[in-house]
Amino acid sequence: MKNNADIIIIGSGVIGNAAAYYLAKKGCSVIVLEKSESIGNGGSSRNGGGVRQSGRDKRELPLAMYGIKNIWPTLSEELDMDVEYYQQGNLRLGKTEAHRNILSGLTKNAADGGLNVRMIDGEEARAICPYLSEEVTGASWCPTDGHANPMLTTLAYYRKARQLGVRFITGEGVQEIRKIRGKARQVVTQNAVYEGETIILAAGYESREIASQLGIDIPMTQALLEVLVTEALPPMFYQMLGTAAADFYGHQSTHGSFVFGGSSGFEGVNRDNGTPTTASITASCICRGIMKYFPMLEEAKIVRSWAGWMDVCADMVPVISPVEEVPGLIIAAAFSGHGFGIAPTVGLLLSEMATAKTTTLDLSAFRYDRFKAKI
Amino acid sequence: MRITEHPILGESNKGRLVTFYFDGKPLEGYETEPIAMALRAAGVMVLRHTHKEKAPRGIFCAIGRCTDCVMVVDGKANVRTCVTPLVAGMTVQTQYGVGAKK
Amino acid sequence: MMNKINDRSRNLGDYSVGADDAMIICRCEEITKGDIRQAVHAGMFTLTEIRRYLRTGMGLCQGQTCGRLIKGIVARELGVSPLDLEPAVSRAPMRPIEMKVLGNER
Amino acid sequence: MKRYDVIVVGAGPAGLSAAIEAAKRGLRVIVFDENARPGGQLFKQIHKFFGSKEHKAKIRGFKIGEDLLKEAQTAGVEVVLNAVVLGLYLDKEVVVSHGDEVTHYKGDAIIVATGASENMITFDGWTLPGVIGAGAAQTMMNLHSIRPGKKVLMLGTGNVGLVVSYQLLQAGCEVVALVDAAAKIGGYGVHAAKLARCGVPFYLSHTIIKAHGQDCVTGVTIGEVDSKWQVIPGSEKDFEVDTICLAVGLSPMSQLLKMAGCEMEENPAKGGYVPIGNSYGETSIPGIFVAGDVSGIEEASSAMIEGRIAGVAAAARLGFIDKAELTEKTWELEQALLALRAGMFSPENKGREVIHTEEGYDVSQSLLTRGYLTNDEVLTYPGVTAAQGIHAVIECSQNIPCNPCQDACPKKCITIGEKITSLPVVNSDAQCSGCGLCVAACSGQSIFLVKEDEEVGTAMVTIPYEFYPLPEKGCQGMALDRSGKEICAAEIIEIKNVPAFDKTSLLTMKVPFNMAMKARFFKQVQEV
Repeated sequence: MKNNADIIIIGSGVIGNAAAYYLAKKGCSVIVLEKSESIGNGGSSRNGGGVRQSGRDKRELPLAMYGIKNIWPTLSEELDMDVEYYQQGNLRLGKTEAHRNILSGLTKNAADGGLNVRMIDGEEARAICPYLSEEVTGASWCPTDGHANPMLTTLAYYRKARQLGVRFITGEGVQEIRKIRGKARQVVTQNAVYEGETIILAAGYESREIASQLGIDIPMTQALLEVLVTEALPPMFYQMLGTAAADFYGHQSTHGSFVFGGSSGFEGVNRDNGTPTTASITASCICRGIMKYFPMLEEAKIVRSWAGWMDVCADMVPVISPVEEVPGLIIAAAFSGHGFGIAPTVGLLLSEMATAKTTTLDLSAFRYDRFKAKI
Repeated sequence: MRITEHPILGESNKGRLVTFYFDGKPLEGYETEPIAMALRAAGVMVLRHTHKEKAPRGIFCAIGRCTDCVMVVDGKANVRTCVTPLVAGMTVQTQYGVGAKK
Repeated sequence: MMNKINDRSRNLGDYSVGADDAMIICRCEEITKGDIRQAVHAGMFTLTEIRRYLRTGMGLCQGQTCGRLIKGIVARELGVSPLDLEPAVSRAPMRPIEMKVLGNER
Repeated sequence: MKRYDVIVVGAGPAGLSAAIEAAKRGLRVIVFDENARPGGQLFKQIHKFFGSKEHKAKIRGFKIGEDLLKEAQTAGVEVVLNAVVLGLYLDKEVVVSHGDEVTHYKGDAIIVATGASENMITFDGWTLPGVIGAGAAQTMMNLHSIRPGKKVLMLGTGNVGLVVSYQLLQAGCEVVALVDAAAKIGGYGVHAAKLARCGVPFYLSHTIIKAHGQDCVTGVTIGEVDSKWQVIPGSEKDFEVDTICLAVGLSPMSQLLKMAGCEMEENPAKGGYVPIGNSYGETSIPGIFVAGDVSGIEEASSAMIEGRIAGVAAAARLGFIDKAELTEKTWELEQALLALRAGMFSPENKGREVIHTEEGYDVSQSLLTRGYLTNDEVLTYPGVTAAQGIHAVIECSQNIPCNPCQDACPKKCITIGEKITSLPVVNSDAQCSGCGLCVAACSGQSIFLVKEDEEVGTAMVTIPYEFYPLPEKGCQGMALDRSGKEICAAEIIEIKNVPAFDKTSLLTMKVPFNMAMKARFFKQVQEV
């Protein structure tokens, strides 16, 4: 089999797979290299599935809005697979005045960016989602937000791209991107050397190590987050939920189970044992968080919990950028835990970036060289 | 179905017979024996019907691993009846999908 | 060396309907043998991918019963030994546990 | 956070044994078990164990369980029941749910002894109520005194399938057939023989095609398979049953170890996915040990020894004993383990066809396919002699690790020797007193007393009997041969049941002289 293609993508997460799909649709030949044995084994399969515009950094907002308007509603149809997308709104919940202040600030930012989002009181929140506790005294409400199944979305892009002829190779850890005559061209793994006109580096936190060999550093770190899932329950509500206190986020899935993410406060300093592993204290902490908002879920049984590393950028928004210093290289990394919802848009824009001079949306806010010392 | 006298284990001594309710009907079982055992002794084979195929299921592993014997017990769904002790007056319902029949 | 599971473009041949495709394999989530075989043909080559794609082993019992059966089916469909397939990861909690109990730490 | 020197997960034979050895050496030990009763599978094992004295041979499993519990209590082991270990986390921490709360524990050593889970096999109708695991049948009968069904078909002829089938008979169920896709019976011949002489048929090279029934099992169709495991058309046979029992092997329940990050391997010889460990059971994570089925599927007897080794090794790791004591103690235990792992059924013989015994006797093909020795074959083994007067006839034809018969005989009639897998030899010069201790001691129930009286034309045959109701003295019935076929009328002339026999009754039946070497079971004739 040939190891040459128009585009080599490093990383088979939802970003890499979406880019592969849109490129293949344009007729490009694509090879995707994945270090893990399984496709999409990083944060793409381990997140809470939010497809939100509200609560985003204003630089990210156009990407989120574009996807929710143009891609998500028809994605299942396009990929020929149900990605369990629900557009029934996002409630970001608050219990105290301090919470409501946080929410108001976020709401104002988003509304300024043209998003339909507003503050509502506890009563109205309970009218939308009757299961909320009385402790909820306010919320931000964005009716066009929603959620989807991240595992299925990641695999649906993979499946469709594979059908279109994209070559995926797993267990293929990249050692080096090599420049040939001043241009990024070769991707070296322990097994082979792959060659492409353009190389898209979308390998999460590990992108940092690979890019640094070319003298490019993306200032990011990583954090270990956890998600838990309940037994299947009768259908209750399909809003996406979050909180001002960031004690949990999540939704009920098509399957009936609730998927809840959350934190213990130690995410940035967590360890693993070689594979992302849950900490002994986090799941309990998330449960306590949830029960304060949904007391009626206290008897729901947790059947599983998992952890995943996220790549956290110094300024909490991603790098989505061609690298002028290394022609032929495009970086899409450091999504900082909110990459899933914008992944279809980013995949589409990456396909444009790799094949044309201009992109549908302006991506200058996501340049790789935007980082400056503070004084 | 109860074994009252066994050549190796001798006479069975299971304590107090109590009444519980299976889909509204009163049945008897021994206090603290697993719910599924009391039902089996009463001749009940079907403990739940599945969500997708509406297929009947009953005891399969009997040690709380396979979760096939889950029923609605005192209003709670997905209770593993093979490892949940019987209590006098308990209400036990056949589970349909993820809950009791409406 | 690249193994048979890594190259996702490997030609598995056409999917042919099996006589026992309707057989339930994952008892909790009611996933059939045919579902699993088709998933392999759709490119799901690892037990982890199968699980995420179909929810096999993601039900109440968390794969206690079906894990080994699925491994056999996937291996056969891929034409590899079951020994070549890494089992899906194990996750806490080992048994279903109510949120109010898990949240009640001592 | 609670701290212990050693945390043991699982209070089965391996876990309790590990806890005992560690606690005896001064370590603070806590054992968690998710079940309401400790002992793991031991309390479902109502048969007498194999092995030798050090392996607790001829003691019934549940009794061994009771003894282990007492030993654990004396040693100061804390056993917490209904306690589910939810996870094994970094730094040897476990989170345990118990009652309505979860508690965090850290151990300087962790011994995981979680045992095994049952393998399953699929066929049309396998999800119907009435299709159950063999373990479920055991749990229902022996823990909860519930018959799993009236008429049962067993799939699987490994020791679990054989032992559970016999237990089903003891519980008063009818076992209509034992079925196995393999061409040979997988478990001990003596276990198969116990079933065959009760009239249970074996169908080797057969598989289940379909379980019938709408809401629950009402019948089953089996069929013969060819060398490619395909059903041979026309070979189908139907049985009316209400229960189908699956005994198709066990897999190590190693999820906690995988979660902890121990190096794992898929090891067919060990029955599945197991942690890679050293000879003490220590995994790739120092201080995390494994013992029993979770480290590789074997019998409860070996699980207990592995547990003891892990317990001693944990004591050594934590500095409670020195290297010399570790070496000395584990050497003894390893010898005991080696003795159990020898013979025709040893792990290294797994999947291999053994044609001759270690002594050079032919292994009976009839035993391997039909569950019984033929009349001619019986006479070829060294436990069978044509002695005058009362004497023991030992129908033991495979090298299995077991020697209680040798110790049982006060007259030294029976010799096995140092190697416990050797076939027992009956010494025809020694004088048998007819005490019957060997009959009751034989875990395989393969020893009979025979006394032939040519002049009168009758013979007395004493058989081990573990069923209810016991026939009464003077009871008339039929004698059955090794295949379960009625061969002649028989009268019970003596019933012996003394505490030393441990619930195995000895029935002596009078049969015609020429039936002495054929009559091996007694069936009461139903009164009209």
